Amino acid sequence: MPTDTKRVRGPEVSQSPSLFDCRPSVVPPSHGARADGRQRDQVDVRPVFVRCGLVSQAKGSAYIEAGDTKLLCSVYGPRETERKDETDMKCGRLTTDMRFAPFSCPERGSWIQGSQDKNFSLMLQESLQPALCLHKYPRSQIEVNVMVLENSGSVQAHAITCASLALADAGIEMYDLVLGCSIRQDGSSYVVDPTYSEESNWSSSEHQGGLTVAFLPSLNQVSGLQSDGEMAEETLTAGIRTCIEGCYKLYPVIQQALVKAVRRAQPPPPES
Amino acid sequence: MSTTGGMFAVLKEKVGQVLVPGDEFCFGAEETISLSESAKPERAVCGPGLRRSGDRLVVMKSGVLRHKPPLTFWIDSQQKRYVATKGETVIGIVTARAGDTFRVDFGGSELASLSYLAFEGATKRNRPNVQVGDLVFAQFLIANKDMEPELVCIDGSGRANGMGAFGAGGLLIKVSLGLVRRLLAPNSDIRLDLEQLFPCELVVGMNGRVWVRASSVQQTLIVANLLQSCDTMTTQQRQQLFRRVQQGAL
Amino acid sequence: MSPTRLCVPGDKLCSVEDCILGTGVYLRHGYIYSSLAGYVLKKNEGEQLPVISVVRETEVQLLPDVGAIVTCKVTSINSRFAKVHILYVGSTPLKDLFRGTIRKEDVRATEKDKVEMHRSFRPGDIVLAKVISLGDVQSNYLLTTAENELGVVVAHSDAARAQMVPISWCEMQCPQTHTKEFRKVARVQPEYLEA
Amino acid sequence: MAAGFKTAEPLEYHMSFLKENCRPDGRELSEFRTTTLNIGSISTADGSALVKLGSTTVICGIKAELANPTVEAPGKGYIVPNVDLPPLCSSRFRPGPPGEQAQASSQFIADVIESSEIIKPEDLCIDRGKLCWVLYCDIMCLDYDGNILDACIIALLAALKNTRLPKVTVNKATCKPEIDLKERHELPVHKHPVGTSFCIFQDSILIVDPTADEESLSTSRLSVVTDEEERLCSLHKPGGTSLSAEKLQTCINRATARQREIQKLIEKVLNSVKAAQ
Amino acid sequence: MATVKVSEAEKVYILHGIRDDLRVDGRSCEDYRHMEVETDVVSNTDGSARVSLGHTAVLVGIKAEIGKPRPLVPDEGYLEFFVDCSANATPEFEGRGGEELGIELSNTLYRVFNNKNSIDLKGLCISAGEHCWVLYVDVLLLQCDGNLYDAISVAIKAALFNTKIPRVHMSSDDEGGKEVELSDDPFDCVRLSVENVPCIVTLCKVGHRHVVDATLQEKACSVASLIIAVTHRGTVTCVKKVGGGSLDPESIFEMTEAGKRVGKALHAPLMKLLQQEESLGKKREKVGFLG
Amino acid sequence: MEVSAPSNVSLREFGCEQSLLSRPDGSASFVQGDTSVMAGVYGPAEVKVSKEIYDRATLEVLVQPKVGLPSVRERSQEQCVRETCEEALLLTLHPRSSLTLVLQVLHDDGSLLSCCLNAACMALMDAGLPMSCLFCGVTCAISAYGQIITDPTSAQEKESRALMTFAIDSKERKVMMSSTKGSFSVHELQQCVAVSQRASERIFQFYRDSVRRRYSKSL
Repeated sequence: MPTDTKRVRGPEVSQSPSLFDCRPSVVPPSHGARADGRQRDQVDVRPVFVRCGLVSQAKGSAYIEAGDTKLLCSVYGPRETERKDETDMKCGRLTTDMRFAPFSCPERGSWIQGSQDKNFSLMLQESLQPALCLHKYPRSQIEVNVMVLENSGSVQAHAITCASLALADAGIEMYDLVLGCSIRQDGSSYVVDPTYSEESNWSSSEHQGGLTVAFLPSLNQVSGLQSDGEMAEETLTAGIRTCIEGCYKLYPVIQQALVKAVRRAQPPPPES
Repeated sequence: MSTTGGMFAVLKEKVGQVLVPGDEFCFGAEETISLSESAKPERAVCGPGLRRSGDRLVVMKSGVLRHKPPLTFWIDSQQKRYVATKGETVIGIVTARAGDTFRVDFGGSELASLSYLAFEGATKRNRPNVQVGDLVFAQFLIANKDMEPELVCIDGSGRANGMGAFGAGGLLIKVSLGLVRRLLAPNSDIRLDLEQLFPCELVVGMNGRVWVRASSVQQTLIVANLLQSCDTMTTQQRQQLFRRVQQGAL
Repeated sequence: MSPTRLCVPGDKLCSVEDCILGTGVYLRHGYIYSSLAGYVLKKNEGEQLPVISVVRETEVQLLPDVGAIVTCKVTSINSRFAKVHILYVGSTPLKDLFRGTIRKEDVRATEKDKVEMHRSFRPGDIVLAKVISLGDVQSNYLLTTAENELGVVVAHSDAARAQMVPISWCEMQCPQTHTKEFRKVARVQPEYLEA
Repeated sequence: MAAGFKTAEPLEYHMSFLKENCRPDGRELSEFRTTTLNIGSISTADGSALVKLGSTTVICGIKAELANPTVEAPGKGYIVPNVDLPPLCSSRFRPGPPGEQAQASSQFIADVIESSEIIKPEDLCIDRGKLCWVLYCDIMCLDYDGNILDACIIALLAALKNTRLPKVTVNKATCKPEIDLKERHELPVHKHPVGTSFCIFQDSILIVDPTADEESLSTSRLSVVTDEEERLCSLHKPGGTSLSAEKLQTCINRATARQREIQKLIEKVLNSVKAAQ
Repeated sequence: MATVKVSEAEKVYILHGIRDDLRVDGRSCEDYRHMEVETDVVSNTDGSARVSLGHTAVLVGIKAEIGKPRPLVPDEGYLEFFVDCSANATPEFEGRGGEELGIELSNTLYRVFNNKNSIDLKGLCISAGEHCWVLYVDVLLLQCDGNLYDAISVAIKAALFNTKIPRVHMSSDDEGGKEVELSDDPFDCVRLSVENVPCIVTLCKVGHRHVVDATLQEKACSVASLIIAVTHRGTVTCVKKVGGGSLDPESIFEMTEAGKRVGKALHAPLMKLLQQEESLGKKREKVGFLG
Repeated sequence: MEVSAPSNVSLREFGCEQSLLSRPDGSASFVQGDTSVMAGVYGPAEVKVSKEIYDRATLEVLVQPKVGLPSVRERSQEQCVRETCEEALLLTLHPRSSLTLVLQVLHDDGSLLSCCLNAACMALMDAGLPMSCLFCGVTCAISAYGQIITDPTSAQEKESRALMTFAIDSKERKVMMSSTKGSFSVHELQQCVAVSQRASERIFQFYRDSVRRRYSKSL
């Protein structure tokens, strides 16, 4: 790897202390109650805390906290498109950038964006785009930046929710909000909105998998879908239904946060 | 602080001396200075390298202070990069055509434009025979910091007056801007020395580009090399060199 | 329906038979939905049906559109056109940079072939202009000042950097040195003065 | 009127306020914006702090890793500070590797750490010549409204005060470290450097804690870092308009007062965090 | 990704055809175009395959190299994917365009293989924590005519089938250190079990229906596609929505169901073909590199 | 410990040559003892659209270390040199153009930043760019015994407990740039500034002599 000359450099190699942990690592149980007390095989999402308009410099922004997962999203634009082509003349462009703070995961991450981050950014873009009225923004681009401050699982799903909130806060015209939800399939049981350790520690049984869905609640459309691991087709469809249900659980919280942000920004207009 | 009238005396005293940026001269109440050429006799004209700041005259380039009676002062500096000035003639290279103009590189910070119509006898139908890559000798019609410079190959009365595209042959060399000014000065000693050596055609652009053509390629090269070495030599050294060339020693 | 109803994008507002579409809303399968987070506003404008819109704190004119009056700053000029940065659309400031071009032929309405750019604009001038086209892939927004009300509104003199006073439709004067400079001066209308 | 003036002629707009000894946001020339502090909110970091200076928001997370010390300094660990200005925090920053400002800020923080001896690299040594700690101090701006240097130093200092390193023992038989992630100890913080930044307008008007707009319109910037013993740890003025000795003294006096305020604030927040646990 | 311009009239024509289960090239909605598979086409790799599907052509080469196992899974080897979008395939790949698609495709491949059963990763381990086999799967797009995912997955399965990994022995030297020794005999090698390697089926939503193996024209009429990686047993190892549109939940369920059906059916003939080709050995008729 | 300022400022032997490179529009080498820096200036030249400033020239400064690639440290030095030059140059006289200053470190034996500043000033002058004043760099080290050493060598820098570099302008001898290492008292700072101001007199005289030598041929 070429040396990074644009940052203060440390030693060539350093290792995470967790590799030398003298205590045996605790594998979360694959049955019974979950580590944080939530219920298995039920649409038991973590309560979320959301807030709009925290970034003063951005056109719109949102912060979401679900358990220990913390994300911040800011929206800039519409601004002049940097690379222009024919389609930009009629339709705006949506760009997304999702990054992890180096201290956001149990293992320290690099400053340099890996291909994994690009994967997250791409799914974010494909999940948000169907909800945006991009034809209203010719010749311009709308930029969505997501920063993961702490990764305690289901970051992709929460990033989608957070970004759609920030877009609405920015006053970008949208057909609908976009909500995200993840589940983790573990053998015959599943957990909704998994934590980091539930995502990374697999018990040895067959049929393990993860699924993330982005959903437009008012239009009843799935704008993003991604899974990995192994799942029977029936499990997968059941999982999609569960995720949609999870999104509906989130919906009132997000609506209220947005309504609150509008009210805070401005008193109601006089009745005409 | 110098006394009234003494200010110009101080300035005149410094003529021929080397000044550096930040050196200042204070004006008295009666002394005025004009930035325009059309100065009244009692007003001082502020030439290149000098700038007026309130009641002071400030040096902004290093070089030798020069004076031309009655009251024109400027700094003679050995600068390599040319900055376009209205009315000056330069040698440029045509780099592109854009619409009905040529884009001309004259060694400044941006390309100058040169209209198809700014050649002697050119009309919308009768376009001048100038190709990309050709050299042109042209004059600045517009040159100020706010605008893209514009060149023309005609004078005020529509005549070429020596300007236009160069024909084949000849050699373009680059010399310092200081040398160019010495070459163009009336009764330039370098020019006189060269004339004595052998006959040659010399076109001098204010932008430090000189076009040379002598009777043979060999002679052209000798003239070019002599000119380029003039920059770093004293008068005696130069005369000595020219003598040796004349004697066929080089 | 309460007059101060709030909505978020995707909220179903009413049937298309009840209202006419205003701003911040869209039509889908015969119903009007909100496309913004804001207040729902119904206005009766003498028509049979009220106009329904969703409004936010700022006018959502986010982009310069054809026909819009924009305030811009001249950044560079050459003999064919002036380049500008668009600062305002109407009276709404733009947060991001948009570039525009005023071509020589769009400077004024009469004697178009006699226009000289440096006698019309200088870098740093604040100019009122109208958008005539969004331009194509290569070009920027195309603007015009070929109306009496359009042109330079604020300019600083070359000599003293003082703000100049318009003295005719084509000249401005420095209050300190009294030197005159040429500009395509706008006849300022009160409604744009605040910009 | 005001909004129009602000965008079209921003410098004139600011000067019209400064001439009246006040600023567009209502502050006096020597007044800081409200400073708020949140310590230890990131559980994945070994120490963390979030600082808000008006709208400017900066987060610092500290991660400790193990490495071999260098041959030249066998008894020292590493402190690796980096400042990131992601496109998230302002439209002035583009995606990609850090720009000049981020790089210069990183170097400035590195210099402050070294000059102030906030942490002694010797304290990070575990086994001389064999094993030491690397403290990665990653500082990220989340909302850029000027004066990030001051915010970065506060975030760094508070995060270091919050840092708990796990217990390490080197197994004599295998020569491999054994770590107990549950048993942690505090890091000795020797000094409490605090920065105070100024901007100079039109050669003479001095303002403290500039916003992003003020920074970009000013003719010079100056940062003074002092510790609790009133010693200067940095006098950083990267050029711009020159400054007289008297003005410089004014800046230093303001900086020492600020240091006391911030040290108190950090202690207060740390105590409330401890009380909550 | 490579795109074509389709006029409104063409769109309507294609849409109506698909509604009636009749596509422009005569196929029905769940039919593939003509597919050709050829293995062992590149000599300096440990396994290779070339697949063409309509005018889409991909080449996959696999190199097995000895590396260090990942710290978190010391007893397993691993796979690395790299997709090269050659500018030959379509001019749009020139510059950054190809790079972005390449990252997208390889990221998807990682997801498809991110499970315990596709490849026996434990079998790739040589000595736990020290040495393991790393399979570098290099995909080269030769020509783009739609449906890249399906063609790539078939080519990878074929190339893995064709891969021969040299047998290794662990020997200890005098000082107790361990060394890896490769077998000298070029025929002494291990083969991989590809039984559980999934194939990708891309379902393209056109109008109210979906089609398998869409051409570029059909793709231009669609707002979104679903890719589904299915094993021979019908287990799904990855689903992903691609494209800028959205899908309603019911059609997703229809599409996954169809994907499973089509994907499952793909495996048996493919395996048969591969085994047939293998049995021919050196005698088989070479079609040629770009045949 | 109280610092003691030397009664007369001692600087190492200085050397400077202007116009020694043919490609740049202005160049200079500056030598302070064994520390030596080569500076080249390009411009006013065409500016990239993204970097264009409508009412002034864009200045870029690049510091190239003796070996290896420039790192974060060089970026910080570049910022200090650039903002100092921007103040001295009359950039509004060349709007929408670019100026590039390249500083190549030839050898570092202490006081590197001040040598960079001095080389930069001589090169800008050589390029004939309009300037409102000159500037010079002075480095002061406070030794472990509390002595102020001007223009220290690398060895002296290493032993020092504080190190300060200032850029001083030629008009009023005020501080344009300041960059420090180590901790010090306010009094020590004042002493160092005073010493640097005195040192600057000698450096500006040296500048003047060097320029005079350069123009000796055309006098």
